[in-house]
Amino acid sequence: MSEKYCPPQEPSVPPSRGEKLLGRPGESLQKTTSMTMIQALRSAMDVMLERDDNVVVFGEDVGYFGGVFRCTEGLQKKFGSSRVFDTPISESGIVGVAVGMGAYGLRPVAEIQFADYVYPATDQIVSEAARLRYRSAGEFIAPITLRMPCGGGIYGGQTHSQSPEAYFTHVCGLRTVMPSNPYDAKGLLIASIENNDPVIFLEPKRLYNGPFDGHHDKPVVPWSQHPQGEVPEGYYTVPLEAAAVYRPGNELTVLTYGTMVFVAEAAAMESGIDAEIIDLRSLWPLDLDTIVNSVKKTGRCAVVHEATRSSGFGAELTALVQEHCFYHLEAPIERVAGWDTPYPHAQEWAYFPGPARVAEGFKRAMEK
Amino acid sequence: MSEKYCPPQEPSVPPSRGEKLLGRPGESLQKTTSMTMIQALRSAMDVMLERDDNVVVFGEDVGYFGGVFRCTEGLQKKFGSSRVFDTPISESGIVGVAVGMGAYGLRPVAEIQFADYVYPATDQIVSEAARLRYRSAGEFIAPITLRMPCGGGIYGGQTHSQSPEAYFTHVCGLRTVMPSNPYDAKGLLIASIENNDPVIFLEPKRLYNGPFDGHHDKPVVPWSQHPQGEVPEGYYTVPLEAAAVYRPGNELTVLTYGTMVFVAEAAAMESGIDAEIIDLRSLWPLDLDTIVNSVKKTGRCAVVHEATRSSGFGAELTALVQEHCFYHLEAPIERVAGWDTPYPHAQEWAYFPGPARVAEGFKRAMEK
Amino acid sequence: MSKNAPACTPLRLHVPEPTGRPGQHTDFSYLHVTPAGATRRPPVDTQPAAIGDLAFALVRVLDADGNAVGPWAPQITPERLRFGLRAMLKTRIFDARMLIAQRQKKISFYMQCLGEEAISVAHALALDEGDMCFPTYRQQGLLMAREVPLVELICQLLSNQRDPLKGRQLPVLYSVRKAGFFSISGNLATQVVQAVGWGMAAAIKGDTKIASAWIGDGSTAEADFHTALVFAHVYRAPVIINVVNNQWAISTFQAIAGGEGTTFAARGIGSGIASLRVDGNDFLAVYAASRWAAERARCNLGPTLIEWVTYRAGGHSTSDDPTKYRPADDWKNFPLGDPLERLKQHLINIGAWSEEEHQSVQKELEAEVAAALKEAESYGSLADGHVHSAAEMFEDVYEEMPEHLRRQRQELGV
Amino acid sequence: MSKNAPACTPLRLHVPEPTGRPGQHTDFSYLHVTPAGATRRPPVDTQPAAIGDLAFALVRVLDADGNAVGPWAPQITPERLRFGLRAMLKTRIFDARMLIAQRQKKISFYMQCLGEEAISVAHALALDEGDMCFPTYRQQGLLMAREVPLVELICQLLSNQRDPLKGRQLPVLYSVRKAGFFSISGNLATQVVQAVGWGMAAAIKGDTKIASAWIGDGSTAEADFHTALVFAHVYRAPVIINVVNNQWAISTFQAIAGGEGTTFAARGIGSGIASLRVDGNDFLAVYAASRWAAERARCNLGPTLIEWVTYRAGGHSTSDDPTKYRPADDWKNFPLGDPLERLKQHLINIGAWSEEEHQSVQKELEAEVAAALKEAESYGSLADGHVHSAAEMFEDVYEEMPEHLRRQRQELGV
Ligand SMILES: Cc1ncc(C[n+]2csc(CCOP(=O)(O)OP(=O)(O)O)c2C)c(N)n1
Ligand SMILES: Cc1ncc(C[n+]2csc(CCOP(=O)(O)OP(=O)(O)O)c2C)c(N)n1
Ligand SMILES: [Mg+2]
Ligand SMILES: [Mg+2]
Repeated sequence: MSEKYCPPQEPSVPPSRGEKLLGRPGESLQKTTSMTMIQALRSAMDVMLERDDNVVVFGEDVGYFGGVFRCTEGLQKKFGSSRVFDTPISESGIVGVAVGMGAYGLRPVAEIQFADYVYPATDQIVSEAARLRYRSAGEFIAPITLRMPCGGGIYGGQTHSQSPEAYFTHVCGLRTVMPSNPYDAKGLLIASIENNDPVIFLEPKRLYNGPFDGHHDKPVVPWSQHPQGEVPEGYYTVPLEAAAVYRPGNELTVLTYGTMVFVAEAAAMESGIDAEIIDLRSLWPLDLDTIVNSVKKTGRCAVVHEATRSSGFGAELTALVQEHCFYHLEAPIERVAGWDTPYPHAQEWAYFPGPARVAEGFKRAMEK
Repeated sequence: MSEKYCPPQEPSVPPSRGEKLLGRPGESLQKTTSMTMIQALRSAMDVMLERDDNVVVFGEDVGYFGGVFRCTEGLQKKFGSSRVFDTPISESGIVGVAVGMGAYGLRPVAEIQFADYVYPATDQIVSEAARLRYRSAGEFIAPITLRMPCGGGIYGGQTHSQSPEAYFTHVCGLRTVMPSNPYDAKGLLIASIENNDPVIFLEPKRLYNGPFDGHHDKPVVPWSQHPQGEVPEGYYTVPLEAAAVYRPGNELTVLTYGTMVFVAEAAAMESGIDAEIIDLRSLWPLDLDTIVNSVKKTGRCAVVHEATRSSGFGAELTALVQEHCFYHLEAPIERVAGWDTPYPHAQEWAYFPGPARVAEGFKRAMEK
Repeated sequence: MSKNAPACTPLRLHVPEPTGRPGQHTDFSYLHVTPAGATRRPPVDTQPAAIGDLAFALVRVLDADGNAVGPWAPQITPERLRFGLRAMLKTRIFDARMLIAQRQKKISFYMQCLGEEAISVAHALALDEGDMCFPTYRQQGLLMAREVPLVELICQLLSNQRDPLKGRQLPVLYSVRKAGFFSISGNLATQVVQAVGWGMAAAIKGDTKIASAWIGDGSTAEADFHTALVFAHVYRAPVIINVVNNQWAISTFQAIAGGEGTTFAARGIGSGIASLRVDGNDFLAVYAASRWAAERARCNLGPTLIEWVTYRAGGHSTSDDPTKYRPADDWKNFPLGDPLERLKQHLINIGAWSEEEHQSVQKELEAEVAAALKEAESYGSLADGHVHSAAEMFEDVYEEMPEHLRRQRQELGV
Repeated sequence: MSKNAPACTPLRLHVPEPTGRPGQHTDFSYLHVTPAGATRRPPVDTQPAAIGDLAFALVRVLDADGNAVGPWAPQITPERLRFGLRAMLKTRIFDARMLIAQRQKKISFYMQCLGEEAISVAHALALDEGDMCFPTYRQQGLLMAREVPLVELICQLLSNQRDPLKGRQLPVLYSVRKAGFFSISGNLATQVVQAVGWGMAAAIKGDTKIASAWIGDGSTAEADFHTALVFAHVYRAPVIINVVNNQWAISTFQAIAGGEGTTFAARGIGSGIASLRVDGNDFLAVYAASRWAAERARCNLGPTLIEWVTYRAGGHSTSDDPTKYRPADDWKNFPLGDPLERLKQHLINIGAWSEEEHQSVQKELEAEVAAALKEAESYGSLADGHVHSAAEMFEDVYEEMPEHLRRQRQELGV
């Protein structure tokens, strides 16, 4: 991880709501604004398109229209169609041209319309982007960022709901990142664009407009009511490979990321368990120290993710924790995850690991 | 798992060498022959092409030439070019047409020339073959078998050495199988062809000609000198979802598959550890009972695979063992695996988890 | 290395744009519409290499007055045409009613095929029973022409307890095997190569059934489209590859999929596949071209690629607002008109239809759709929670449920 | 549904076969070879749609007597041609020597380009410095033409301590950035769309450099080939897409990749890409066609696809024995001859070469290659274990080594 993108004292939780001036290394004091995650992502691309001529943004429907989730709205108008443009519907092509552009010297930021549609690009990601530096001994690199909305909770059915992170965390040479809030989303996206490794940037779409805690039957809370919805307007980064302790606690370490951060918080509150919730933010490479320190403190651990359970990223987290904290563990590490089925449309909430199911898992982790 | 393909008393280790008559459910007594793994696989396809008109075999160079590893040699001549044929170099096409043929009612057995080249077919495997039954509520199925040589040890470099099983074990709806010897290879391949789910059939190419134990500097032992090289000539199956206790032991449970079965055996012998080596054979769905029973007995566990370690299938095995055997474990579960780098050409044996490295892992699992 | 470069200006990126954006008027001359009857009809056994020109032409039968002209005018009884018009009307009425149901939040999502009805309906008439279609989400006309009970379809749309797909698929992603309608994937283009595989299987078995695959203009950019062409050509698979060029892929114009300066039909030329470009809003042309292609396939003459030129008159889906990216009145100016109006005019011309009959059939079909919706709603909906049980979520992942899924089902307590 | 089927025989699967198998004599008439000079040369700014015929023709310059004839005969000095012949000769000698080294077990694996030397050498001469090639494993001619030091290449082949790729890649999968030679992937076809991306980047930046991508006949079946055509066309990327049709892909004949009844050049037609089919064993034709395509690219006229018709005279690789699947004397009967002999004859005709000079250059180059091999061997080889350290295995996975790789390196104790 390059020094430049990793100011050592980076606060992992931004200051609370309201217009504030933040000091950032190498930047003057900044104005902040309340942003949704969509606005924060757009702002990150806007800032980077402005700062670096080599940044280009493209994907299906991202140009004139601004993307099906509107993350790139207005950017083509501002930066022109040779910096921000629509592509043919070909995920392998999108990643393939990004690799070529990266080899040339650009920093492509490409959108895959839904993470569920990334599979046609697998070969270009796994065999090409991730291995180019290695196989050419550093002669060519692929400094590309692949943004893709992931996760369920919007009745998207099996092809608009997937969380495919485990396919990527197994690929050496890739970075996999998943923010859980607007502040991190912007800071991590800028750090990803500046990073010289290929980055899979997963955006939990259920969080685009607010910190969804899994209570789908309750009214939606907007980001404007959450401290992490307060985002500096200009350039800043959130370091890669650095987890955030989202909620300190002493009884149970919860390893999670994306939407499940808020679901875990709800589960902790509702179960009354004093859980320390760690928002991993960067899934791979991973901030193992933060994890190990916490588990050594609490002696118990639960891993929560929305992706299907078996061979999911939770398996690696579980394996690592038992390897590094075995003698501190008082009970088996619990995994709470999506079931090992496709994401069904009508049974969405029976599939989704909501607060009740997560709380059950917490209780099991505490009981034994 | 269907009864038909899973005779309850199926011996997991075949009788020792020499011409023998074996009794198989529904079959008359059979003659056996010494076969390499290549011959055993060919025999499985031969038997199934003969028994079932709906079986077809195809892939790159598999027709006239008989495959780059000669697994299909002679089959086109015997069954004609509309049953056994060459395909264009398009892994997505190979799997895509297989799905369509499966929907029609055939049982395609397709070869991917190297597992390293399966990635272009990811979408057809993950989004299509694995989900067709589910999304059509059983109206259409994809009873296809995708054979692919995997693993290193032949100086194949990064694109002829990979072990991509973890990408598949995360996909619900897929079966992933990896035999470690000619007897299992034939029996598992027949079971896979007869199975109505899509099967990823991984063939450790380093085992094609003999039970390689990782001592690359020693002479190659041929299958004719190994009991599992003795293979019935006709039809039989080895059940899916059934692990085999390859070597009974009391001190340490070793979970492994493919080439690593023999490397683990060498490591056990060389370290003098009384290891119980479980050859998983079917990686997913998994025979968890055999694993749990063994770990409860030994109290210690090591997981060994050739694939890169992080988010590898060993992570899932580790997670499952700690979930099911936590209170029986006396030490952390050890993972010994390929490093998290591409498979290098020149440093092949520094990459490969050979007997010494595996034995180190066993010792760590025993020490604490 | 020496200096070879001619004195050129700096390179620049070309990014295609449609001729009309909101507030503008689209110039449709890029379609190169030719008069009805002008394009030749070669015998079905002509070598693909000899008919490359047809991929750049436009097969049309109905002229501006609704008369059938030229070599492609098909042999088809007025009875079949009346059936076709009725099926198109039913499709349109069904779409309109379901769109309302979605706005009323009865259905979670919907996709209509407004303006494209002729393509699937006439094609269905040209196929045989047992032929298998591999559709996208915009071929509901196939289902109407094959008279699938509406209640069944609406139960899928409502994701209710009688949804044949058990609530697992988004609305409109039907699977109707008995009607030769393959399960629709949410992933674009994947089904085209599967159709080729199905056709290859039919050929391997010496069957007489053929496959017909569907793909949108935008989706032809996906790799599987190419793969399908390659395999179809190499093995002369008995398959029809239908490219529905409705000019748009969500917000992107067909030129972004590679339609600029060429046609989608032309994609078949290089692969040695017989390729036609056809007026997709001309019921008779669709029928005639489909028959031609089906005959080729069935006689071991190999695959045919057909580009159907049409216009997506509605939004991409109920999540889309097309006025954001194209002129609101675009369809009105589309030179190939409305397929329904055109067939209606023709039937009136030949004395097989009338305004009065049209009104009464329309009313009848509206009533039929309304009744079907009402019945289907009586079986519940996603909105009211009357869906398939959570336990069913764990079924059909494998043929038999493995241990780990049993455990998970128990954990859920269902 | 009614019965539409014509009375046809049962369907059957067509599986293409080559015209010659071992023991037979190949009928090469399927190549449709036309006389030198017969194919027209349109101006570079002709619209792709107007030159579809060229994808089925054959651009040839050198006639049977070694004279340059017709509109494609290029402007090129005898000096450059002599350089070209020398580079071809060097390529052939290098290949032959490395093949022996592989048989001697000095090198673990090798792939020669015997019979295809003109394509990469003449193409390299037609490009500019800074243009980027995205090759396959059979374009070593580019490296020879760009005069990359042989010792460097052989160190890669030996996987020794001076291997610039640190022992990570199989022999022949070079990466030579300074020579405009992109890292070769072991995965087929992936680099073609990357080349398009590189060209798009050059266009975005207003550069004057272009990209040139290479792919084999067999590999055109891969999806990335299609993707490359689509993106190249849509954005008019400054790129040349070279399809080397050497008739074989390991054991499969080009018809299995879809060459039957059509050409690989024709794949470009549907995508609106200017496409040429060229005699790849004719040095002058290769140079002329490459110049034409490079000029188009550099002048913002968009991509060009060129099918180079040639023959893979050797085995696929050192693991392959082609006599198992094709006639052993096939190359001898290949109608386009040997590119080296043909250029040599031409140079002799124009008085710029002689048998004697040929002999002496051949000797000189053999000595150069032998000396380079000797020097490279002095830096070790995979066989003798003098390879890059195991510690280097962990580098370049990421720009900076993450914690988990540090731990693994420590575990290995290096
Ligand atoms: C692999 C994949 N990528 C992206 C999408 C998202 N998507 C759904 S429909 C669509 C547009 C398709 O356009 P077209 O093929 O022209 O069909 P039309 O909607 O016009 O009928 C897109 C991009 C998808 N479903 N699958
Ligand atoms: C994705 C992928 N599939 C399969 C292979 C194995 N393979 C290596 S070379 C080759 C044949 C390529 O033939 P062609 O493209 O005609 O090139 P040629 O060898 O004739 O130059 C094959 C199948 C591979 N390297 N990558
Ligand atoms: Mg469209
Ligand atoms: Mg070839």
